[in-house]
Amino acid sequence: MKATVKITLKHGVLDPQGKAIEKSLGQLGFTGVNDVRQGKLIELDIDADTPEEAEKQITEMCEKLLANTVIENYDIQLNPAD
Amino acid sequence: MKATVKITLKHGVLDPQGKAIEKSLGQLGFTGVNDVRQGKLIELDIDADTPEEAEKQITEMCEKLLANTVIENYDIQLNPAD
Amino acid sequence: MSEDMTPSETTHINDTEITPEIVAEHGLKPDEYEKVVAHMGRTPNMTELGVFSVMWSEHCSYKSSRKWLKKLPVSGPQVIQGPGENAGVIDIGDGDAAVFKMESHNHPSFIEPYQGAATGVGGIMRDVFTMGARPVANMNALRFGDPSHPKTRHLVAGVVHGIGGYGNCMGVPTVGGEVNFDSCYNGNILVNAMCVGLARTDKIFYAAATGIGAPVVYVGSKTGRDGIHGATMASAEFDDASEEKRPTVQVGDPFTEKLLLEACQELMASDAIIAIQDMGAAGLTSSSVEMADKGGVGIELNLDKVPCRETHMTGYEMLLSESQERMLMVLKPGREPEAEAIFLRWGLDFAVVGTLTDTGRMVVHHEGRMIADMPLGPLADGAPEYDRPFTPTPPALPAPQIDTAHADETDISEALKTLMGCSEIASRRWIYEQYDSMVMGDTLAGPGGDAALVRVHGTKKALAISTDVNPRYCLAQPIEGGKQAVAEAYRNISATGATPLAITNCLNFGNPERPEIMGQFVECLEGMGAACEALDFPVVSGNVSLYNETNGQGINPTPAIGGVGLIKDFEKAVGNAFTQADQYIFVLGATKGHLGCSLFQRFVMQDDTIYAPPSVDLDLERKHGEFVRDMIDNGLVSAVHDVSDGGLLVALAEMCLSNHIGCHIEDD
Amino acid sequence: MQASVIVFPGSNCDRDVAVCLEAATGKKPNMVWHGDSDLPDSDVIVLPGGFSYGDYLRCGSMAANSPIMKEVVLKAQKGAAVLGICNGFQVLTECGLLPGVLMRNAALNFVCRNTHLVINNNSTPFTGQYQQGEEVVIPVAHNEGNYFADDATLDELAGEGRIVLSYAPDDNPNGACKNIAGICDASGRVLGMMPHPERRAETALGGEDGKRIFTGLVEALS
Repeated sequence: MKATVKITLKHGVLDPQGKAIEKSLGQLGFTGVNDVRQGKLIELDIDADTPEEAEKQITEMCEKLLANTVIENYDIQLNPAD
Repeated sequence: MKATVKITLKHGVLDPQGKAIEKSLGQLGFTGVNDVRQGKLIELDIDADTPEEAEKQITEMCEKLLANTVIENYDIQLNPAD
Repeated sequence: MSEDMTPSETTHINDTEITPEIVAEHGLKPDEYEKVVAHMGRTPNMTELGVFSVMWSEHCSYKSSRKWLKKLPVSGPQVIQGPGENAGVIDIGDGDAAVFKMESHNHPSFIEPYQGAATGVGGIMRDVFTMGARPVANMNALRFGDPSHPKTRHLVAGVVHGIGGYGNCMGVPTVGGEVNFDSCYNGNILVNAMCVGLARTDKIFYAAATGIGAPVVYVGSKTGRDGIHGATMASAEFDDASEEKRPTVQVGDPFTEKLLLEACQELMASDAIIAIQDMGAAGLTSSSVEMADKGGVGIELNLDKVPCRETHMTGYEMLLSESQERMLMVLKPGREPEAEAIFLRWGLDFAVVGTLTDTGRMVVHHEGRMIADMPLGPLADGAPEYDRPFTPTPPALPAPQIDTAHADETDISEALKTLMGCSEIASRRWIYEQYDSMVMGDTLAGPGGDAALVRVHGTKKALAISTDVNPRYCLAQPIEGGKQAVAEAYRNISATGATPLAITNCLNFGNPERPEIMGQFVECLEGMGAACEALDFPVVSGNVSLYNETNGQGINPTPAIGGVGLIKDFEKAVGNAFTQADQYIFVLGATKGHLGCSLFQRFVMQDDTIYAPPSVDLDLERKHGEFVRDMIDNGLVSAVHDVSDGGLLVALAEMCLSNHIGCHIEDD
Repeated sequence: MQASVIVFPGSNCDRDVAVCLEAATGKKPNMVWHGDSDLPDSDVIVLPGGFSYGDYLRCGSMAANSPIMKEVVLKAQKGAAVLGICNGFQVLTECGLLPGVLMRNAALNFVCRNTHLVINNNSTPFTGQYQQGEEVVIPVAHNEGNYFADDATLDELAGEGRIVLSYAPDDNPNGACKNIAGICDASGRVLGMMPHPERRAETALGGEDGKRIFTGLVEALS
């Protein structure tokens, strides 16, 4: 089963990458762009019988490794079809 | 208008990060996980009159800066509501 | 390789009919293809054609340059191994050896600057540690287009991040290099990476595979479709269509290479290895052909055993893939388990993929079918050796004398400000501070000096390393330009007090099929050879990169030289900055006010005409080098700086700036 | 004094720090592989600089989960001193021995240069041989040294004098909050610092300001 984990910085946490991207977009002439935030996207394939089982396992993966829960939120999306 | 850009490596392009994460998950006891791929997620707010205008501008941003079109694909999602 | 090549279940790639278009797409000229058929005694199948195309590519066979490379001096008492192996080896005393080479990754870096530069650094480090050496210093020589060209900023950022990203992660200090900007590189940047390693003279590993029946072992990362036709692309001219090329650029993984380095060093401590070679351009093909041919044996490969990262890879793709961080080894029979344990501990793939045979042929099996059977000799050395027509560069006009009688102080200070701010002299701190120049704790003099100084760990010895060339001199007068490049490396190393020992090089030129370009190559080599001879500074390794040309416009001839020297007691070494006030300043050598090809002419006089560069007196270079080294050895001087780009005034300014110590100059 | 150095796959400053420890203690430190689960008794455990696991995902994230780290946390709780340098500091924040996180440098570039630091607390086992408020020069070399923590944590660190080292105000190489270069835990026996003292412990390499971290440890723990 395919799954996608979106990892984004919590509100209020410093985002150097987002700030730098916003600045360079401005320099390239893209006005009217703000609140640029950069996060991580992790796609994986997991052997799990049911979506619930997959969700449980991936949640544990996020808590243990994929996300630094002090500063990051994570959101799990399952695509049980493929 | 809020928008999210998903940037992922093109099929077949080596993903050293994904490879290392997959191995580490294995060592943590998460068996049955494969094809781990890490990509980027860029969220931004753009002043544009219409979704089409926003899409056009963001596409240009991806071509010029946000994505390395030699080895990366990008996918733009607009949330016109907020 | 176009899409329709991937086989469906029924047809095998070898069933493809070989048409002139397919031969051309493989970069082989019709007459070259005839030679292949002659050597094979039959029409080659698709896989065999692919193998011949990479082995006979300009990059691997040096077919346009071999005839002239043979003329370079390659021997001397200090030389343990000259050109022909993965890297050159020189003796630095007490059973220590310095192992070094320079390699170009020009074309991949133009298409994808980060990965192109990163894999260039990764590849050159593998060339060094495959010889049994631990890499201790990296340098790079970069040439970009005009600063105002739209692509330059993006290319500079990508290349610098790539070099730093790979080198820093590997934990090998990047201790120096050079960066130039010139419009001739607008469509063809140059990324030359140099690596220096240290080994024991009794523990050098070579590529010659011997021992019929010995196992051929694949170690490192898995194989993917990266960089297929990278070898032929390396020498393919660029046209505007190159932007749409499938992502054939190889992607580097420095973390895996660090594991590969440590695993190889661990195995090399035992005597299990007969031969070893890194999989560089043309990957599995070039390593297996060269190892077997050098050992005078045959080789049989079973591609089913090759660890693959992608599915349904054809034998053709596996043989030509340039996936990074992979090595090929021949082990003593029976030592496989011991070796496998080491590589598994470091989390790396290990697979026996074949054996040595006595047939003198390369035989390849895949999915139960023999897909290639070729004679090794012609593959390794059968590429035609071209004696391409060349026209010497006509002598350049002498630079017109300028009216200096009325130059007053303001002209001089304004000229100095212009030069110090020009793209060729302005501080490179913003670049080299992105490289870790201090890791391994032996960097005595890092970026910014005439030559970098890296201590031989645990000893009083230190290696001096420098990269040099002035492409405009080579454009104006290739013979003098070639001499000057070697002489400048000799001067920069001597300026630290070290004795110059040997050089490597990256010979970056345009299209050799144009007589005037071939003329530049022949004459630059003539100049280099004369300087190497006169200065006892032989060539021990190197690389040739031709076809650096876009839409018919070639680059300036750029024979980049990488020099290595040794100082026996690093406490005596000096830098190029004034250290204290109240000392006298001497200029060694006559100042003749030569402005041809000078930065003064280019930036102050805004005149780009190619006038004759200053001529090089090799005997005088040698005398000055010996004199300066003696002065330093006797502790009589506190700072020495080579006078080169920008001339005397810039040299003095640079000596003042580092420690904020001024100087008073009188012109008698 | 017996020291141990933890070697992760991708660490590359382990030998450099071992050279300094041997010079200060007169004994070779134990070089402990990350995969081992037994860690010999040590007065100080050093997590060296480098790119553990290639710095992939987050610097130190995977190293923090390796078997040996459970042992390091246990030994720290039993009073062993722990020094995390650069990547080592990142590992200490990832495994919870130290608060906060090391983000990407503000200028998004790797930076390798000397920095001017101020010793704010000379009563830890690491900084005993420095003067309070002394300014020293120690090089940095990193891509993610931009220390961040929420305001409450920052106030706590400042209030308890746990911001052991900070960059001189005009010499912050990465944008770290409060110019933080190095912090310790509540006991003062676990120190994480981005600058590399092992690279400034020899006049031949430019100076000895970093040496007193190691000699200070010997004095405090022998």
